[in-house]
Amino acid sequence: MYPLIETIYVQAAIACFAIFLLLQIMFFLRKYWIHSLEKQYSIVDRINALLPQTQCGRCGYAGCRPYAKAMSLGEQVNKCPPGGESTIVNLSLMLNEHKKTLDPAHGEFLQAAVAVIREEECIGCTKCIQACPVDAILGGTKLMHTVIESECTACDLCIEPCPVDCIDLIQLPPLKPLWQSPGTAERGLSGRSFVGGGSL
Amino acid sequence: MTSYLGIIIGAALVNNIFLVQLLGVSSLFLSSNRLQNAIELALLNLLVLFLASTLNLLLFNWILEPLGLQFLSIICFVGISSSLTILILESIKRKLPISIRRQRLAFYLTSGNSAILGISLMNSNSLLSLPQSIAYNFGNALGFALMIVAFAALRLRLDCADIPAPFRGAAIQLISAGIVSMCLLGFAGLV
Amino acid sequence: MITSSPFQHGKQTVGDIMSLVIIACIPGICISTWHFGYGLILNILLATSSALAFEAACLLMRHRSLLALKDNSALLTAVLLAISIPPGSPWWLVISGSFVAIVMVKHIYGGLGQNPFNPAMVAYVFLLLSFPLDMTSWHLPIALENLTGGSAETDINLASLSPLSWQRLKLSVLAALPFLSTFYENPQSAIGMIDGMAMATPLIEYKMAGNSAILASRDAGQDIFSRQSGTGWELTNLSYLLGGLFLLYKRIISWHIPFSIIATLGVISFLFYAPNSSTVFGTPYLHLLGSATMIGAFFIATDPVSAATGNNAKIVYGIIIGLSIYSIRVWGSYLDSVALAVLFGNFCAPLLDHYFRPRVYGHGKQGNSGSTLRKPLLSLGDKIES
Amino acid sequence: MKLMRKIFSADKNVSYGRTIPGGIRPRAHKITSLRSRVMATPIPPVLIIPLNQQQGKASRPCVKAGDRVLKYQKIAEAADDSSLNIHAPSSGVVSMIQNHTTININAANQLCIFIETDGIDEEVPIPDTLDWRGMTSEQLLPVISNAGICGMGGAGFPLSKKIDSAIIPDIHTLIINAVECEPFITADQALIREHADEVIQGAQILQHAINAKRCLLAIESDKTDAIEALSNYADRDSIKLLLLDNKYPAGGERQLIQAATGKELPAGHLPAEAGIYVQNAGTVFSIYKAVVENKPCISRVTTLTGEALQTPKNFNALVGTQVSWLFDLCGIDNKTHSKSVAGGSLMGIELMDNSAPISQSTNCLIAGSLSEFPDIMPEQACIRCGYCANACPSGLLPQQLLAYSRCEEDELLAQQGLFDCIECGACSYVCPSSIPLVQYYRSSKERIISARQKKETSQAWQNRFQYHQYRIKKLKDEALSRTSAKPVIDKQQSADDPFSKEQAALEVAAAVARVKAKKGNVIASSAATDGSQSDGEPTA
Repeated sequence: MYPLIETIYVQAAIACFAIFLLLQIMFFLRKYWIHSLEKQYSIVDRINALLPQTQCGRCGYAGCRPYAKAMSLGEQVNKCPPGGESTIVNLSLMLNEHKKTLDPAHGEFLQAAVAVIREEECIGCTKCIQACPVDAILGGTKLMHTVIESECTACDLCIEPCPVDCIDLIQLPPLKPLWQSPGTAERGLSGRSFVGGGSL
Repeated sequence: MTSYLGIIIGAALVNNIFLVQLLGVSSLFLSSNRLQNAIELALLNLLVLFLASTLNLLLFNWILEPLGLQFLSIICFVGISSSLTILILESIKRKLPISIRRQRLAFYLTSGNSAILGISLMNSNSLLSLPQSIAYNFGNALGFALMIVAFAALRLRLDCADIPAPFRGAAIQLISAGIVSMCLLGFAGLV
Repeated sequence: MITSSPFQHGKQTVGDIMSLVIIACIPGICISTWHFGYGLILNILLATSSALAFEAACLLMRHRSLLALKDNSALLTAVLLAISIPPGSPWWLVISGSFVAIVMVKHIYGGLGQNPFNPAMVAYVFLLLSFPLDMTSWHLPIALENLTGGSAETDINLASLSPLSWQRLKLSVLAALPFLSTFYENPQSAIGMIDGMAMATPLIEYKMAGNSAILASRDAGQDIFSRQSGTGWELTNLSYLLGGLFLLYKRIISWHIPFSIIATLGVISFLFYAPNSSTVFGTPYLHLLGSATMIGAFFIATDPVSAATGNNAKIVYGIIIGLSIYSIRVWGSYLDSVALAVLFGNFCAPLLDHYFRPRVYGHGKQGNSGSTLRKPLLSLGDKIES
Repeated sequence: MKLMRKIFSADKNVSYGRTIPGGIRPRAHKITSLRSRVMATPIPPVLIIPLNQQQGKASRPCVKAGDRVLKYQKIAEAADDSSLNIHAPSSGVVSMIQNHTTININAANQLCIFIETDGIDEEVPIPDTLDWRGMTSEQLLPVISNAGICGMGGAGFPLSKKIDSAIIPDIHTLIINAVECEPFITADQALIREHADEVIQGAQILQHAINAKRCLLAIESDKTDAIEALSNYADRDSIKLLLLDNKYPAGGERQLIQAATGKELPAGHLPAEAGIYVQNAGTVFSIYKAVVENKPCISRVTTLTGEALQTPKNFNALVGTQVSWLFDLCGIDNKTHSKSVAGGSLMGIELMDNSAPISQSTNCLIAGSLSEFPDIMPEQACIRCGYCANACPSGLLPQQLLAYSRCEEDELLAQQGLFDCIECGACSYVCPSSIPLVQYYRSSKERIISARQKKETSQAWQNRFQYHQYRIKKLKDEALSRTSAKPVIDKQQSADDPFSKEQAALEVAAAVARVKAKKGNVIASSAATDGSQSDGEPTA
């Protein structure tokens, strides 16, 4: 009935055209796609909830939320030293990426710690107060400063600005659990190793 | 009425699109092992599969066949199913859970398409009447959705199992799928 | 590391449970041996020895302690597999079955307790699909048929030969290990009596020959205690029922699964049964006692590893299996439905576990009544004041 | 049970509890320690009194090392309503106050007051007895609270806190828990057998104090001697006996409520919120002593039992007596002794160090032989037999919890009701694979709770960070507007009061502004770009 169209070349041409049309549709929709992505607070929030919130800026971003936002747009998940390994695992599970080791450019895993000001040496310069991202340091000009221990995130940001180096980061003893699990199965992660998410 | 029921059960269980016809198998292994997410995904797939294959069916029956353009069916099916899938997914994207929002989305799209294409092609060759074919489509979509949910529950058990390293992941799931398809083979002849 | 309470423990171990189930199988095994000869015993011997060997090999390969052999689970799997394979099957059928059961279904999934499917039944279905002829030709093992070059022509009067006679033992050994026949002086004479080993279930005969055959045999006055082909199954089933009741009495299994399977099957076959119509579905009697229903309900479906857990889930699990047994038997094209139905039930079990959880104390209908009082506390669990 | 029904069938004051779902019937091991009467121990040479005997905060010591204390003298006072007043159990000299290992699992090594006794047992003058029937509950409750009593059932919930939560006016039922379903423990049974009237009076006092309409005394139906003692007691019109089937966790608070009323306590609620108040028989006895004799709680009835002891019996032991000293008193055979357990065999705590002192919540000490506490069998694979689910009194599926606990599926664990687990150990008891299920659950609970705490902390940090950003932005804006509008006046004003808060804030703001202007600080600039999301509203 349509001998011309039945030839393979014409079919291929039609196929190309169809694919072109399809791409057009996708590009058309992409506008909405990006638009919706920007408005998806919940993604950023949920990624943010996995971060340790030390606000230390070791990842290169100013605080945890900006890093979460960057991750939602494709940033690597292995840039958070204070979170420890569990943070990276959780992030890669949520974002469906391969499990990675910590990026050494951003430091090493840190133990729980707290900053302490050696009060006799403090000159009251307020530089650490300005540096503290969570307002955990008290004190006025020319007055001695002190760290509110319960609010300190051990972010390390106050140590550099101190002109007399009177702030120490004291490591807290690791919390030892009272009850130890007799055995833990190594997780199969069955669903994940097949395509590995990131490969797509 | 019984014939429709038979067609639906036959398509959903006996000739299950995943396990007996092996179409779109990969999305079986990709879905989350959280049942809640799996159910959302299953419903989504049910919708997409049913709508797209029915649209393809109507296209074939009302346009392609009268015009004698059957040889264009594959291209048309692919075009319709992918655009429809994209449309549906885009329209309900905001409501999707995060686990299936990111990269996986693309994969579902394609795997869904292979299932849709399979169903549509089978429809175009079948002897069923139009309403029967729609029932067949629904049965297939239902089977697809059921298997996603059941496999999510199964995978939850496998995730906690102490499986030897070489068999972890896809291997054990393929073995499980093989065993399940063996048992679904038992229903052969039912319809 | 602090060891947590309790410090007092019950005495029952996994090995005890498994061996009790095996003990409960014994009456059934005895009865069917009495009926059909030594084939079953040979099956069991072959299956258990090979299963234990496979289990030991797997444990060694996975660097696990061989003490795990003491839990008797491989033994039980092998016994159940041997019971379901037709007696008089060749050795390679039994051994490949136990290979599938132990290696491919049990250890690949991580060993005891991790397999979502019943090993014995997967092995059975595997054999059924791979060697359909061997697995369904209950009347005449193929190996022997090939040996005689066709059907058994020298048919000797079966009734004259007791199933437990020496002759039959020789025959069974020959059927299981066909290569032995090369040492046999006169295979022809031995093989003449093969038909006596038949053990096809009445349901299968029924399905193959239609209603008339079984009715005719019943009219001919063969009662259920007859040691003839096809009719000894009632007694065998009753003995498995006895074993199942023993397990219930010992509280090894709970009543939920067997009860719901048997009830579902009984009810549905009663509803569909139409004595005088041309479309025949089989009597409830035939469905319950004519095939492998009892062993399926009490021994196979109740395998705790692959069954649903939780009492509500167990009941639904049993109903699914009962429905599947009936529909495969009546409308499906496979003859033996219990294995397939149990596998289907196993496949549904994780889902059932999730949706039919028992109500937790203080939650649900009673718990909700006062829940507006206060946000649920995060408590470390109330200690017992005893 | 049948026999008991026959005996008490005509008795209006006896009712029968419902059988709880699940549960086990383990071997009781109770007969040996019930053969002899309850004895008061001699005064031990040294008393080590832990400052934290309960679930809560440690008390503050109010004596110093070297002080001489008299019996009943207050040596530590409650820090808040979750801690107790502690009184000296005997007269002597406080030798030191330092850390010592104790039985309390939450504070294994804690501050203790060491008293070297002088054997005189000199008492502080005791005020006259009170007429509790004439007192209102507002007058009675402080008396009870000040006596330093904590729940003697084993968990050690401080009584003052329990009573505080009980002053909700709609408490209708008081249940005295003398069920004692756990193996080995006979302290309450022995106490009731020999001091039935005191226990009953104590219950009446408590009932009077909390204005409960009815009072039930729950006891297992096979404890005939105790039931007889109770029924011999004439004045028990207000108190009904509740006989329970002897099944193991029937004495758990929630299970007891279920057995008594047929209703379940909603998850996450205290019994008091449901109008029910549960108190242990030993506690009630202490209340009697505190109110009628006006003596604070310094001792408790403790069962000493186990095959390694030659004369197992119940002692009225002083709080602070060392376990090893008590064991020696009963003639311990070190050859057969394999494991010491404080509490019953199903919920107790293994004692690593027998020098630990007993506390108010120590109801039982077991010097077990190898036949009583056999070595832990190696854990085998779970075959999902479901015996644990049948034994679980809370209706959980322990086998599922185990699987999720092993692969650390915390979300599913919480969803499946891990926090409804009462850790009774019935599942571990019946497990044919000898899996230490309770240990799995405890470690999972601990892990989940610490994860939640971590999350809360990080949430707090995040809020502070957001507030910090908000504050800096605001200050910057203000500083900018001020410097542009009237900078001179500002400076003059600020010079007036150099130490005011405002001044400090301003200087900080100025510094921040300077720094930003200079370097274009990374933090500030990206905070500004991110401002649209996080700076919207301060949350801290």
